[in-house]
Amino acid sequence: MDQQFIPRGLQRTSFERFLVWVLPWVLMLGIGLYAIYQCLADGLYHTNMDNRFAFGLWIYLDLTVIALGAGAFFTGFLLYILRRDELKAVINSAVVLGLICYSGAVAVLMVDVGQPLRAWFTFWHPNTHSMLTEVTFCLTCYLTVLVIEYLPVILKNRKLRQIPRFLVFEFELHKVMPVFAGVGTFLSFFHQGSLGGLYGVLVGRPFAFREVLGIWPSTFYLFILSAAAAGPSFVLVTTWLVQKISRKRLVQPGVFTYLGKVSGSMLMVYVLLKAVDTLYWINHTAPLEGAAAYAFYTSQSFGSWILFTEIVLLGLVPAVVLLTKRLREIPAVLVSAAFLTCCGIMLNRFVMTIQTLALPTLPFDLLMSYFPSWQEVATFLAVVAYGVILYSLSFRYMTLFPQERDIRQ
Amino acid sequence: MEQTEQSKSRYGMVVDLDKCTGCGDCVVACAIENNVAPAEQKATERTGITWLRVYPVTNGEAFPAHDAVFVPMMCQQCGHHTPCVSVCPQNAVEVDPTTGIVGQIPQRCLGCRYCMTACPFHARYFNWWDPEWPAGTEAQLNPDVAPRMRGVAEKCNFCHGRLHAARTRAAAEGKSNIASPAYTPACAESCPAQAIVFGDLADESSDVARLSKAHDTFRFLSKLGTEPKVYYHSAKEWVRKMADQSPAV
Amino acid sequence: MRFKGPMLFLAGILLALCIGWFAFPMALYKSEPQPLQFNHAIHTGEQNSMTCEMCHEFAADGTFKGIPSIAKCAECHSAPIGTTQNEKTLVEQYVTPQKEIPWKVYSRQPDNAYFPHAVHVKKAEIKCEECHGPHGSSDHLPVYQVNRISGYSRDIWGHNISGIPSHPWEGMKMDRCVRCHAERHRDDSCLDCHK
Amino acid sequence: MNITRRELLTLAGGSVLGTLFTPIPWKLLDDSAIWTQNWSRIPALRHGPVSYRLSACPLCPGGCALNVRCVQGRPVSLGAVPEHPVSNGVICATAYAGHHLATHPLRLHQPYAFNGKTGESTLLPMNEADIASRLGGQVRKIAQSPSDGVIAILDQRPGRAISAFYQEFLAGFPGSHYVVAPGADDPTLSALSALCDFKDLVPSYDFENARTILSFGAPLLDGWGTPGRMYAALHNRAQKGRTLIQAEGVHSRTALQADTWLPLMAGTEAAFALAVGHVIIQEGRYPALVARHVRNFPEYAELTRAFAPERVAQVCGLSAEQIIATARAIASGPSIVISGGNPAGGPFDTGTETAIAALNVLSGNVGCSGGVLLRAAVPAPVHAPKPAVSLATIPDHSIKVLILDAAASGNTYPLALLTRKLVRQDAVVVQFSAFLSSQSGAADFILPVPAPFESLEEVQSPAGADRAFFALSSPFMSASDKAVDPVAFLSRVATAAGLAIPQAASTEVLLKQRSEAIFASHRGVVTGPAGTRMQMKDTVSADDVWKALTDGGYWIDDSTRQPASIPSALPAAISAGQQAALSGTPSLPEGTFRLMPFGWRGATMTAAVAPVMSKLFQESNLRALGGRLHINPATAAACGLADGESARITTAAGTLTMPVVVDASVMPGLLHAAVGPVPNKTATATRPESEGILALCSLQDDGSWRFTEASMGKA
Repeated sequence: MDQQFIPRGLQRTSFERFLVWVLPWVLMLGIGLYAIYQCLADGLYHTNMDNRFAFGLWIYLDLTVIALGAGAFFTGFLLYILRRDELKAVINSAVVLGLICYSGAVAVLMVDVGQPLRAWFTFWHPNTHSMLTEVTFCLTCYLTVLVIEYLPVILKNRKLRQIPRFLVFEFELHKVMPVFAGVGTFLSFFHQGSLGGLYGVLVGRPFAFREVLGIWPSTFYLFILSAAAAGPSFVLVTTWLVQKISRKRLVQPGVFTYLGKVSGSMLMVYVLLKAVDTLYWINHTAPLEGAAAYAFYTSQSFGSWILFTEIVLLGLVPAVVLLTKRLREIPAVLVSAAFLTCCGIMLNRFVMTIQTLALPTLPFDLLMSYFPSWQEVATFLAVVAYGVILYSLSFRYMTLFPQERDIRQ
Repeated sequence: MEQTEQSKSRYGMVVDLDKCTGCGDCVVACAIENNVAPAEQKATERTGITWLRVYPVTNGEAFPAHDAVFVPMMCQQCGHHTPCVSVCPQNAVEVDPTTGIVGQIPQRCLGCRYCMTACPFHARYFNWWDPEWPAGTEAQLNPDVAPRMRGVAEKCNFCHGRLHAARTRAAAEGKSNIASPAYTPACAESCPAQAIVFGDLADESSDVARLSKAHDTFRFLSKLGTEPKVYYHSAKEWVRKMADQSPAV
Repeated sequence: MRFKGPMLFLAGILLALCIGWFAFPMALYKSEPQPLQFNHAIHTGEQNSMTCEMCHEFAADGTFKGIPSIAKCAECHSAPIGTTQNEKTLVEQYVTPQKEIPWKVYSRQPDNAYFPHAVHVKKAEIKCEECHGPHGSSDHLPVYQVNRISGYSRDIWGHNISGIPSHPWEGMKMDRCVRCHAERHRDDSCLDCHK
Repeated sequence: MNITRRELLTLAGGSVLGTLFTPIPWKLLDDSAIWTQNWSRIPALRHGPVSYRLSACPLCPGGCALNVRCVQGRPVSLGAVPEHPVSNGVICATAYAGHHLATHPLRLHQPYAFNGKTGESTLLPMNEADIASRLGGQVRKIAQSPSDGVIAILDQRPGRAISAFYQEFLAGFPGSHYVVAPGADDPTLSALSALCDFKDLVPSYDFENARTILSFGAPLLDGWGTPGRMYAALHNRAQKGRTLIQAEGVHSRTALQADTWLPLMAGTEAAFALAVGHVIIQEGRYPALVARHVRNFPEYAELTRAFAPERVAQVCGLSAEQIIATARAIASGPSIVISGGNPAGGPFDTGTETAIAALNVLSGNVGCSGGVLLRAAVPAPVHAPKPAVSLATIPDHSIKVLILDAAASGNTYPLALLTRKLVRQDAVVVQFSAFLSSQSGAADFILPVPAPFESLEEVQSPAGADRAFFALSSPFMSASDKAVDPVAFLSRVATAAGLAIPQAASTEVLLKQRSEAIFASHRGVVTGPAGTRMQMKDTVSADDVWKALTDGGYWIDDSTRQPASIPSALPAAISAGQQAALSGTPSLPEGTFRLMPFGWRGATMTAAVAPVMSKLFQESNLRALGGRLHINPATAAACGLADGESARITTAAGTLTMPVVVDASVMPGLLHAAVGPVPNKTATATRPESEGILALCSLQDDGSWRFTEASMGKA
C-alpha cells in the first residue's frame, strides 16, 4: 500500500510486516513518553538522581550517543573533505544515525534539566567559560547541520521528487554539502571535546580533573579522538546489523574494512594518548589535588579492573585487531572488534559520568550509590525506540545505501 | 572567575568545631531565614535541602576510643577557581566582587546540576520537588528571601537577605556603602556556643581575619586550591588531618 | 496566474505579521479594572501641592511602603471630600471599615527582585519620575493590563509590544536596571538586586 | 477559487516565516520563562511593615525568652533575646521553628471523640458542650461513689497557676489524685528532697559556682534546663576552673564536650555512685559537719563498705582509678552530682537516684554555694490544697476519669504508665492538646487547646534553675474559635455535674491573679520589654506588672537567703535490685541486651516539632530519627545486623521491629533506642503516632522505665 513511497529498485518487506516490526518500538516509545511527561509535569523527583548523584543515566546516555553519533561528522569529513568516495555508500546512513543520536540526546537533556523552559537562557546569557555552554551551542548548531544534511536524503524520496522546486533545492544543497560537512566537523570537534572537558575541568573532583593543555583539559582531546574512533565503528556495526535484519547486502565488503581501518587507527592513537594521560594523572595531577589515585580503585564496585578493561580489553585489543589486515578481513572478527570499540567508548563515558560521581569528595563521605528509576530507564529506552523507528522509516522510504541497488542480492 | 582579586571585602567564617555541640540550631535557623521548605515525605538526606548541613564525623575508632565532631558545612564560598562559577552555562552563579559571596540565582538557573557535580563540598542542593509548606505556613515566610521553584539549584549565600536589609537600613540613614558586614547570618547568630564567627576576611582587624590565621585553623579540601572562605578550627589533631584526607572508599 | 506561489507565500508572511503585531498583544494582555479611580493631579497640583513622599513613605527600617495604607488616606478623607462617586466609595467601602484598597500596582516587581527605594531615592537621588514617568501628574489611572502568561503588569515590559520604549521611563524589566547601573559604573552582581 | 493542498502549504510556509518577524515566538519564550520564575507552585511572599515583639517560649519548661519578628503582624521568625538573664541569648532548634507549629499537619482544630481502643482508630468530631455534659455525668457519679474509681489530673508542668486550679478542682472529689507527669521534676532534686528537709523552699543547682559537675548521663549541653544558662555555665570551663565529668554508656553530645567522659556500663550507676561514696568515706574527704549532723551517716558508711572501687570496677566498665579520681574530684570543692533524667528514658530507678543524690549530701554540696542551693517558689495567689503525687503511688486500676494537661513538657513516657492505672471498664481519658500526639492514643476525648503562641501561657524557671523566674508567653497569633480553654472547660464540667467546685473564667484570669500575687509579694524585679526595671517593693500598680508581663517582660526573684542548716540524711539502705547488680553477674545473660530509650528534649514526638525540623531528622543525620535503634558495631556484628537493616527487639512487654543504626558512640551491649519525631511520616488525623519503643519498656514499681532487658535478632 505504501509502494509508491519506496525508492525505485529497492525491495522492501510488506507494509504489514513493517508494522509488526515497528509496533513494539512504538510501544516502548509510548512508555518512555509517559515517563517524560511525569518528569516534566511533577518534577525530577521521579528520577533516582539526588544532590550527590546529580547526573545519572541520562547524562551517561547523552555522552554515549553523542560519541556513537560521531560517525556522521567523521564519515562526512572523510568523504567530503578528504574525498574518500567509497564512504558514499554509508554517508546517508551515518547522517541518519547522527541525527537520531543528537536529537535523542537533546530531547533527553530537555527532560534532564529542571527548567527546560529556561534552557534558551544559555543563548541569551551565555557563560563563555563553561564547557556546557560550548556543548549547548555546538550541539544546537550541529543538530541544524544534521537536519540540513538529512534534507537531501528526504527530498530524494520518490514522491517528494515530483515537486520540481524541491528537486532544484536538493541539487543546490548537494553542491554545498562539503561546506556543511566542514562546518559539522568543526562543530563536532568542539562539542565532542567539550563533553570531555565537562569532566576534565572539575577541579573539585580529583578523579575527573585533568590539567589544561592549551585552553582545554586533556579529556577534551581524548573525547574527540575516542568519538572519531567510535563513530565509524558504530556505523560499521549498525550497517552490519541492518544487513542481518533486512537480510540484504547493502554495501560492498570493502566499505566495512575501510571503516574498520579508520576506526582502528583512531582508536590506536586514542588508546596510546589515554594511557599517557592516565599515567600523568596518576603520578602528577591526582597527587597535586591531595588524592592518591590508587584510592579511587579500592572500592568493590570500581576496581582497577575497570581501568584495564577500558584501556586494554576494549581499547588496545580491538585497535590491534582493526589495524591487522588479515584479521580485519574476517567479517566476524571485524564486526566484533568494531563492537568492542563501541563498548570501550561506552565504558569510558560510564567511568567519566558514574564513577566520577560515585567517588566521594568530602573526607568523611562514603562511596555513593545510584540506581536509575523506571522513569529514567524508560526515557533511555524511548530514545532507543525513537532511533529504531526513525531509522526503520528512513531505511524503508529513503535511499540510505546507494550501493544496495547495484549489488546483486 | 578571578573576580576576587578586585574584591573589596571577602566575607568569610571561622567555625570552631571544638565548641560545636551539634544542637542543630543553625540548621533550623537557616532554613527559617531562607525559606527552605520542610522535606517532602519521600525526601532523604540526599534529596533534601539544607543550605547548612551539620555532619557528625567520627574518628573511626571503636568504643570507647570513639571521638566525634560536628562539622557545619555550608557553601564554602571558594575564592579561587570557584568550581561552580565557571561551569554554569548561563551565568546563574557568580562571585560578588564587592563581598566575595558566591551567589546562586535560581531565576536564571535551568537546573542542569553541573554546578552540583562540580562542588566538592556538596553544598549545593537541587529542588527535586516543588517547595511545599503546610497550609498556612506560607504566610510566615521571610519576605526578604524569595522561595525557589522546583528544578533549580540553591545554596547558602551568607544570608544575603540580611545584607539587603542592612543596605536598605544604611541607605535610609543616609550612610554610604557599608564597608564591613553590618549583619550576621542566621547560623552565626543562632549558635548557642558561639562557634561560628562571621566577618570580613579582608579587614585585618576583624575577629574573623584574626581567627582565620590562628593556630589549628584549617580549611576542608584545601589541596584542591579553591581557597574557601569558610575556615574551621579544632585543637584535635585527627580532625585537622581528616580535613584534607582523600576519602577512604 | 504566474506568480501565484510567491504571492501566496507573501500573503502568508503578511498575515503572520498582522496577527503577530496587532492581534497577539490583545490576546496576551488582559485588562483588569482598578477598584477606584485615583487622581494624582488633584493631590500634587497647585491646590494641594503634595509631594510624592508625603504618601509614598519610607518605614523606619528604610523599607519603602509603596502604595499608602488606608490609614494614610483616612488622614484627609475621613469624610467624603466633594460629591463624586469615587469619593463616596472610598469612604464607605474602605476608609470607614478600615479595609485596604486592593490596588493593582503597575510597577509591581516579582518576589525575586530586591529594589531598595531608599538606595535609589535617598542615596543616588534619582527622581521618582525617572522610573515611574509622569504618573504623579496624571488625572486618572491608566487601564491596568496583566500578562496572561507571566502575570506581570504590562508596564513592566512597556506598552510597546516590540519592547522598544516610546518614553525613557517606559519598561521596568531587568535590562532597564542593568543599563542604568552600567551607566553609573556600579560593581554589579546578580545578588545585588535578586533575593 | 479552488485552493490546492500545495497552495495552502505555501501560505502556511509564508506564515511560519512571517511569524519569526513578529513578537509571538520571542515574547512567548520570554513570558513562559518568567512564568516559571513566578508560577503558583511557589508561594507568594507577603510584604509589609516589620515589627519586633518579645515573648517567652512555652515549648518546654526551659523558660527561654523570644524575640519575634513580625511582618504585618504575622510572625516570620523567632530569635533569642541577647543578654536575657535566664536564657542568655539562646533558644533551641525546636523554638526556632516554633511559629510553624500552629499550622502543623497534626494540628487539631476541633474537639473529637477517639475510639482508637475499639481498633477502628477514627476521630469523631464532637462539640465541646457535649463532651462537657457527658464528662459532667461521669464526674458526678465519681463524686457520689468514689469506690468505683476516682478522678485524676496529670499535670505536665506543675507549679503553674493552672496547676493550682487543677488542685482546687480535685479537692472537691474524695480520693482524687493530682499527678505530676513522669519526668516533670528533676529526679536528683526529688531524691534529695526525700533525704533533706527543704521546707517550702525549692532546691536548685548552682552551676555558676560549682567546681566539679558529675553528671550521670544528664544531657546538660543538649537541652537540659535552660540551654542558654547551661551554655554560659559550661562555656570556657577551663578558665573558670570548672570540670564536667560525664558518666554514661554513650558518647553523647554532652559527653563529647565533657572534660572527662566515663564510659559507664548502663545499669551500674548506683554501684558506681556508692563506690564513689565508699572512696570519699574511706579517704575521709567528706566535711566534718556531715559526719556529725547528717542522719544515717554510719549506716551509709556501712552500706558503701561493700562497694570498694576495685570490686565495682569489674561491674561498671571503669577502672578503680577512674572511680577514685572521680570521688576526689567531687570532694575537692563545691560540686554537683546530677542524674538529670532523660526526656524519653525518664529517671533512673529510685534506688539509683537516691545513691546519686546521696553524693551531694555526703560531699556537703547541699546548701553550699556551687552545690545545691535553695530558692523561694514563685508567689502564688492560693495555697495549693491538694498535694501532688507521683503515678507510682497510685494503685493500679483505680482511676475512672483521667484528664491529661496540655502543656508541653518536652518529655515523653510510656503510655502504659497511665493506662495501667485506669479502671478496667468504662474509664474515660480526656486529653487537652493542640496536636494529635502519641499520647492521644490513650484518649477517649481530645479537646483542642490553642497552639503554642496562640494564647497566654505561663513560663517559669525549669527544675534545677537557680532562681525563681516568671514570664508569660504572650501570643502573637490568634487562636481559632473552636479552641478550648482547659480552665473554662473544667468549670463547665463542674457546672454540668452540679458540683460546688471552684470555677474560674479562663486561664488568663488565673494568670492575672498570679501576676497580682507576684506584685503583692514585694519580691523581685519585673523587667519590661523596653528594659525598664520595676522593683516589686516599690511598684505602684499591679496593672503595670501585668502589662509588662504580657508585653514580653519577665519577673526575677531576689536571691533567697539560705537557711542556716538543712536537716539532711544519707540513705541507710539501697533497693535490693542494686545490691543484686553488684553481686550478680557483671554482664547480662548471653543474647540479652540492655534497652534504653533516649530522646531530645522538646522533640520526642512528631507532633512536638514543626515540619521544618526534617532538616535535622530526615534531610540530614544530625539527630536520631524516632524509631531507630543505635547499636555498637560489635553488637550489630554479634546479631548479624548491618547498618540500615531491621532488628527484631523482644522484651517482656512484646516485640517490635526497627531499623538499626550502627553507631560507635554507643557502648557494646546497649540498645540505644531513639524516641523522636519522624517528620516524613505525617501521621494521619485519624491515627496518632504510635509510641514506638516506649511500648516495649518494662515499667518498674517506682514508675521508672530507664532500662529493659531485651533480646535482639535480625528481622
